[in-house]
Amino acid sequence: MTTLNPTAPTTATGTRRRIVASPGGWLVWGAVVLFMVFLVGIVGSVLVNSFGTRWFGTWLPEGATTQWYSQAWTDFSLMSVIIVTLEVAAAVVVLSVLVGVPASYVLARRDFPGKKVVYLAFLLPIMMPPITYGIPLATVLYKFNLAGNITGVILANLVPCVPFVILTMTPFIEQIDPAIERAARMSGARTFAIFTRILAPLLVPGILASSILVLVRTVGMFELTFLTAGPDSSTLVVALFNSMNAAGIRAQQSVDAMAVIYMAVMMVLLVIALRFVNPTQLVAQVKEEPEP
Amino acid sequence: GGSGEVPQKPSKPVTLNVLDVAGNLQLTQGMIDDFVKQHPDVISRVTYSKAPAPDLVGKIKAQQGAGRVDIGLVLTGTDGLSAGAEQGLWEQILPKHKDRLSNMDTYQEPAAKMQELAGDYGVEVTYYPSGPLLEYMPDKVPNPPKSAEELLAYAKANPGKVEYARPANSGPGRTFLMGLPYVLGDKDPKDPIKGWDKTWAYLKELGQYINTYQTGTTATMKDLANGTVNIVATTTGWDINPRALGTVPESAKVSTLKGFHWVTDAHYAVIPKGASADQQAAVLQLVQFMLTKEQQAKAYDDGYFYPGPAVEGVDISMAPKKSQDTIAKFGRPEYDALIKDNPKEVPLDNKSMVAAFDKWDREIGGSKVKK
Amino acid sequence: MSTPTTFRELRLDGVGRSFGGQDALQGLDLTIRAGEFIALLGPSGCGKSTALNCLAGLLPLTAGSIWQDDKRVDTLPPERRGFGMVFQNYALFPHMTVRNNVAFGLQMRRLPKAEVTRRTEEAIRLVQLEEHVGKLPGQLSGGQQQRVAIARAVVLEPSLVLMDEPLSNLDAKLRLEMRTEIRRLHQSLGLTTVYVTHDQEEALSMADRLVVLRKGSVQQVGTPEELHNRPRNWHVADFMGFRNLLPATVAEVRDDHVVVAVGGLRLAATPMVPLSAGDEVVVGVRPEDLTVASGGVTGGGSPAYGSSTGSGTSTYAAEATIEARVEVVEYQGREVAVEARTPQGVRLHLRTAERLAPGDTVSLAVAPGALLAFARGDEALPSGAPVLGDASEPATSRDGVLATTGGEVS
Amino acid sequence: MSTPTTFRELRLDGVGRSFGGQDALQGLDLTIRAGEFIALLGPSGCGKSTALNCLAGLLPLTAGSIWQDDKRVDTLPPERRGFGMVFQNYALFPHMTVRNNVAFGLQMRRLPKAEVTRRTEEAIRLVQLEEHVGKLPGQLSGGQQQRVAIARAVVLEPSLVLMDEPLSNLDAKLRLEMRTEIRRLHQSLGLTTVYVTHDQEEALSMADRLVVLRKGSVQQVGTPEELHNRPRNWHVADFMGFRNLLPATVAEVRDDHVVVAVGGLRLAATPMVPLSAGDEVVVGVRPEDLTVASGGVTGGGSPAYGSSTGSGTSTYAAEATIEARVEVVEYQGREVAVEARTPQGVRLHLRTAERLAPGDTVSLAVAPGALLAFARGDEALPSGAPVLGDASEPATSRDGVLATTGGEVS
Amino acid sequence: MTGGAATGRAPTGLSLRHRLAERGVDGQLLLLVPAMVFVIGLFVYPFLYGLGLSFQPTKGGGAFADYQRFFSDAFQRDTIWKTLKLSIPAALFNVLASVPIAYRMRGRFRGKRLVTTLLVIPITLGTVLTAEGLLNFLGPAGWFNRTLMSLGLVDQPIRLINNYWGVFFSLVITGFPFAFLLILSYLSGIDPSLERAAATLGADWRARFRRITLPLLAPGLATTFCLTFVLAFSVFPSAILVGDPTGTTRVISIAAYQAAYEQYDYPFASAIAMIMGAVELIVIGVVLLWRSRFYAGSTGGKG
Ligand SMILES: Nc1ncnc2c1ncn2[C@@H]1O[C@H](COP(=O)(O)OP(=O)(O)OP(=O)(O)O)[C@@H](O)[C@H]1O
Ligand SMILES: Nc1ncnc2c1ncn2[C@@H]1O[C@H](COP(=O)(O)OP(=O)(O)OP(=O)(O)O)[C@@H](O)[C@H]1O
Ligand SMILES: NCCCCNCCCN
Ligand SMILES: [Mg+2]
Ligand SMILES: [Mg+2]
Repeated sequence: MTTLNPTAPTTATGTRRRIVASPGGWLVWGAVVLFMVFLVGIVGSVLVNSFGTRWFGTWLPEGATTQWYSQAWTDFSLMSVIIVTLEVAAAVVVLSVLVGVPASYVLARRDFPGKKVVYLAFLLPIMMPPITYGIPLATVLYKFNLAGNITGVILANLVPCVPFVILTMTPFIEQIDPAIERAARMSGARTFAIFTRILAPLLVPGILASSILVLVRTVGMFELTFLTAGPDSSTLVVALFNSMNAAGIRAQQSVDAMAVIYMAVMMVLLVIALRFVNPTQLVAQVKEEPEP
Repeated sequence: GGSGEVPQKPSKPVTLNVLDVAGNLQLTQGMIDDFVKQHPDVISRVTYSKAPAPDLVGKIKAQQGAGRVDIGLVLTGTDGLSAGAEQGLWEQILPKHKDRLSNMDTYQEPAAKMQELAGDYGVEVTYYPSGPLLEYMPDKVPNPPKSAEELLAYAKANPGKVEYARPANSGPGRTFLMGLPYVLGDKDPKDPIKGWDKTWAYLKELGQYINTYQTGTTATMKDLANGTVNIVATTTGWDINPRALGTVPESAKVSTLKGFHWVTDAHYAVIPKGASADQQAAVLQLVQFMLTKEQQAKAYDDGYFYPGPAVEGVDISMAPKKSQDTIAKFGRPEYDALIKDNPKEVPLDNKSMVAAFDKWDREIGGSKVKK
Repeated sequence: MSTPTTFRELRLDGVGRSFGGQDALQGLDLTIRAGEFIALLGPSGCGKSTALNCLAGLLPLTAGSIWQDDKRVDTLPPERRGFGMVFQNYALFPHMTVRNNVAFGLQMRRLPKAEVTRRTEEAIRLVQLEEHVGKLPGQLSGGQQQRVAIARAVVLEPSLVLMDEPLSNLDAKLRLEMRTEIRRLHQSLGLTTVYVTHDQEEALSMADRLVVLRKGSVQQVGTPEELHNRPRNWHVADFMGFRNLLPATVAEVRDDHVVVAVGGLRLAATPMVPLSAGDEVVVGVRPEDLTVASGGVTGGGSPAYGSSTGSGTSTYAAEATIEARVEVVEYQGREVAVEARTPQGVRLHLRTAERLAPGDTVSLAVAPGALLAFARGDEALPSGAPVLGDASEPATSRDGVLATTGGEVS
Repeated sequence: MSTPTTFRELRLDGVGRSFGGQDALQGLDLTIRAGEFIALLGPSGCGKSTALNCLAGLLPLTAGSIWQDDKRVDTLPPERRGFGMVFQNYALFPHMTVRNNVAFGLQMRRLPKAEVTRRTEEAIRLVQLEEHVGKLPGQLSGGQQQRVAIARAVVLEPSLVLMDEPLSNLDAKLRLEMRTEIRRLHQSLGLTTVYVTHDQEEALSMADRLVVLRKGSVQQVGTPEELHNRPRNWHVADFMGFRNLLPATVAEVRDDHVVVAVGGLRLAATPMVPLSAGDEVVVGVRPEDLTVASGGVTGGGSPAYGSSTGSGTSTYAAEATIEARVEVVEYQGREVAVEARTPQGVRLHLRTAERLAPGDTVSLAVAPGALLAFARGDEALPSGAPVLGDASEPATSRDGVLATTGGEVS
Repeated sequence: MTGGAATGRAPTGLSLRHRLAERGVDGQLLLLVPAMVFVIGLFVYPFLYGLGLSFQPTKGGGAFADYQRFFSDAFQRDTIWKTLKLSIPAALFNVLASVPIAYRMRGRFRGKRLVTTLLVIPITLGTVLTAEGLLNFLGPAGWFNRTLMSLGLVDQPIRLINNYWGVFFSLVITGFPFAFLLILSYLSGIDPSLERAAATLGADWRARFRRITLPLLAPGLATTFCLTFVLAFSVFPSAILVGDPTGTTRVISIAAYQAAYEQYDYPFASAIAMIMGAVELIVIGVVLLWRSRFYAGSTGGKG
């Protein structure tokens, strides 16, 4: 790709142009900056409030305190909740990628009778709101003694997440030249090796994108988690929703503190995800820079 | 299965999972912890979960459908109680175990009425007279409305400055709704469909000057605090507690409308069907314990359910020191008289309440949208 | 699976492949003996790559079967066949360095690390890419990529290696060197090789047997000599370098040759099929078999060209000369490629070391035995093929770029 | 932008491009006159594609500049230069049919629909893909894809057309036809063409001037004749088909030639640079310039080969014959390629129409003036290049595949 | 298909294999099994249960009574339009805004990682923080309105929350990073040499984008749109928290929620959810139909 190359400083004008310069470029970057300003405003105001004593119609709160955090921490025994959240998120991400990617491979590469039906079967769990199937799903899981603990939470979350991976990965795999797999087969690679040695590295940007989104969905999934969680297997979002929705009066700041904790956990997970899968891969491109 | 004979005492100490859908633990967790401390032979360990009331039903249903109920005690308001009862989720405690719950005889009079509402499924553990009250910022509203008419006039003069939350999602909202028929002198305050003509007409007119119906009391309190609105509907608990928490300025004041009746509220302990006999035995002992005067005093809390105790003769002086301090600072001396001098009514039964909410949603809440 | 399966012979039995109803390959029968070097040859789009892909197992057959000795293999997945392949478009692993691309197959066979390294290095040396081992395919030139593809396939020393135009992007010098290497590998490792090429010379020089395809069907299978000297039909001849192809009629059948009438001339031709007088045929002669009998005659004019109507002798050395005027001369180093036109408008292609210039008039002779006669068949002469200027000849005319003439029988 | 910008000349001024510090191309100075046909020639990886990409504007330069008459163009984006390009890897639009791929550029110029259709069809006819207009690139054979790439570039009739090995995947016949078409287009439209090829013959026959690159640097620029007859150094010679290259020492300097000592022989050679006695040189001769003086002598033995030490005459026709034994014979149709070895172990490559067989002994002569002498330079003879068997000669030995010998001066 | 001659030669079992091969049936399809097990085992049964429930109305009146009830009641029926009015513009906005930004961020440039990370950050916020933040920041007393007022741009706080726009903003904040991440990754899969080829054919960036990148991106765009649309369509917490849940943002999930959790009418709630699914399916169907008109396949290498 004609992009900035550190060794091409002199006349590489054709490339810089793409990053800024054109009016379109300014517009795009302007929009990005606006988005950022909103973001800072939104996150900042919650952050400030969560550390404020009381804040009525002024620029900043009257005083600062960390009591809301300590209160939330003990009220919802957040330590164990966070550990459960991390476990659930990791398990769901790994399992849904392991199960989903092979299926999307087949959907991307193969034409077979009944493909449309299979595709629909994968679409439905994403589309249907959890209230339609949440309760019977939890019932099934309880019946097999799989709910009321962390297993149930993981299994229930896989229901929308596996199809999610499939739907996002299918177009991604379609873009990859099948001749490369053929070459690998000719080198004696079985399907498994093709997945691990050839496809996986090429699919990294796609897998990373969809893992992050699965992670977000899982950490943010209230209904299915609530329905299948036992007293020791609730996740952060359940605590957060409860702090906000469950009856009782809680200080706004306390809810904000919970929300900040939630965000912090998510960010840590995001950072771990980017660490775990080589971080440069998120921005590195599958087909970057092939010289003609 | 829990349908067998319930022993006096569990054969061995049980682990009790408590699910709170009413915010009741804020008042009663101390009582439960005390019980466990004193009776380790009955309850060895407690876990607490909290959930929004509506989600409770699904959760219990799923567990009962699979025949594996792991929740031993549910703490709920009237809505969860009757919804669960309709769905057949609760173990019938009364009159079967009335003998083990002798402290129920000590309910104060209006609390006893609330217990009647519970039928045979729940045992009332806390009670408060609730509202309807109006809360306002004295610097913005020097002359608060004293009657329904004045309130309407104020709203008309200051459009967007009066607010109450969607009744289905808000205690103050629903108390305001259920209290209006008494204030306006409607035909049958217990029949929202046929007997509330004046109420509905009034709300419709008031609605013209209301910008948004928030889904939740917290949001209305915030609006009051940051000056978006000047007057919101409230209850005793929603008046004291948020000011104590600092989400509403201390200086806020409350007023009442001429001719108002309290519409009371309470929390109940219920046992889900399918809880084991041992668990039931433990819960019965626990609830009996919670209804002692000494424990009930803890219900004063930080004014969240002011006053809170369901039983007779529990004075603020019996409450923990922290409660006493908070009430001294944020409580209002005038409440004693208000509670004493105004009639107390039980809220609508669940069916009527749902019908009232539905009518409100369609005709009041949704009225701004053209059909 | 560390040692490749060996076999005595590989038999293709009516192998066919169609795409959406159109046959890209049909009824391919071929027996490949172990150690043989087979070249698949044919015009662009004739099904060479398709045949290779079918053999490799990358395209499911839509007809026929493939047998390795007595074992049916066309139902096996590619990785279980143990063949190696060089892809026409390389299909290198874009995320692996040259070294890892080459080592991949060895790693798949779980060979010891040291052996993987040794053999990888050897293969990379073979294709002269030592300097580039650490580069990604995207950082290589076209020819370098092609060499990686070759190294990746041969490093496995597979029982059968399939190569799809493996040298097409290399320069002549490197191509010669790689040819030698491939031959050497073929011989020293006893690799059975199926080699697709568009280059006749390459095919002739490397292969034990050639398979000429056309529109998905086999035209001829034979040794290089057979194909070069005795193409079975004019399509094969066309492809084997008979640039001068023209419709003719059999005038006479002699002992070991026929006399054909072509564009008003009578010429002696070697029949490639049994012919009888009156048959419509196509005759062909290579440019290099048209020799310049007399040096260039500078200056134009249109001299009547000599035409002796000799007969009766069974030898038919091209005694007659055909006069033609040079129109286009292309420099090709030692020789020039010449396009000349007879007074009747027949265009001829020839190659000669003589320094001709456009406008020169030359006398041409057909080398003895070099004119071959083929059955005409239904099809028009190929587009771009020589067309007789004579209006009486039924042939499609395309811009009149190419045309041919003949000499006459002595 | 409907008409392509025309220009009088295009000047490359010290153009260079490096990848991560390594120069893929350096100091390219070249002036291309309008209407000229330039061929870029050189071994794989020498920077041909890089040069083309720099010209097209697809790779930013890291040194130098490009001028179109007086306008600097190397700062313009590719779409503003109005050049056409055939990519080595085709880069066809995978989602467009053949027709749409070809029409794309015309549509970009907002030509009227009818004209787009007409010119598209014409271009498709030109590359003989009429039957495949509706297919997607993924459904085409390699050669068909390549032809689409050609059609897509030439349909625009751009002021400068850049072609990167456009014929590498076509068979000889089609390649010849396409060559003619490209020449024809070049002439009829007056297209200026820069053509990358690995095929010397193609370059010689098509181009007005050749540019030979090696390791990113220009070795020689000149007409086909100049390059063919007078390569400037042995690298160019090596690339231009002098397969027999061997180290030698200048023994004597004569009027128009030098006498070199090589492997114990004394031979007359044409100096390509000024030489004086004692200089270390490389001498080269093409396989086809080694002629077989006597027919094959069956049976072995190692006869002492004749070596006349004549002197004093200024003509040096190869009177001396070199005897050698045939080792490898490759069939190539009309001729065979032969590897032979002298008794001293010097290997020689030759081409001959004679039917030799391994084991035959032949007498070889060097065609007059065909032995060229070059400055040795620092570099070892290219890997794979001929190596003298004589141990006294300092040359890298690679498997001893190739070796050369010389005759002697009469 | 198998020609007559070949069929004659090969035993019938073989030709069946040939036919299956041409239709694409072979062992590789087994890769679908684990995913199918999940979907069938954990989704299909519960879903069918819910579907069955929707045909057993609490109040009687025939299998379709709850569906009739929904469509005959404007209060309920209108939720479809309200939801579509929110979700389609929001999903479109998220996808359309992501495309130019991602397009500009394809290549390598300094700071790309930072910008990407910043753009993706909102994904970590969660609906609650977003809602709280919007309320705090855009509320009448929030920093945004305070800034506008102290700059003298307005003299009354502008209402950006507790209405349609509040929900829309929240859908953008949570949906944009999601769409951006997906589109950036799809875009990165397209072979850049195609764009270069187009450039030499005289296509400026606009034409390159429209004719080359966009069509190749189409499958990814369709998927991204569908997923963001589905998320936006089932918008729930933010419709309540920052919207006007009794009025303009009374979306269909609120209707379902109220039926299930306030009126405890599970059959009616199921019916509403099924209608919800059907509406989504229609929209997705239209999008996929659009997608099927585009090329889907490899964008690499030769050809
Ligand atoms: N992106 C890159 N990074 C590093 N090296 C590169 C890159 N692109 C090309 N090169 C190197 O630059 C040199 C010249 O490459 P180029 O593609 O110009 O060769 P070429 O002459 O076209 O060869 P061929 O005939 O094999 O196509 C090669 O050695 C190649 O490995
Ligand atoms: N997937 C496909 N769909 C439709 N037609 C196809 C497909 N693949 C190949 N074809 C057609 O089948 C024929 C044979 O293709 P093949 O690739 O085998 O040719 P080839 O002999 O290798 O040609 P080349 O020398 O040009 O590479 C061609 O006409 C091609 O267009
Ligand atoms: N008030 C509790 C929030 C629970 C969310 N459930 C929403 C279900 C509708 N999709
Ligand atoms: Mg091919
Ligand atoms: Mg190249």
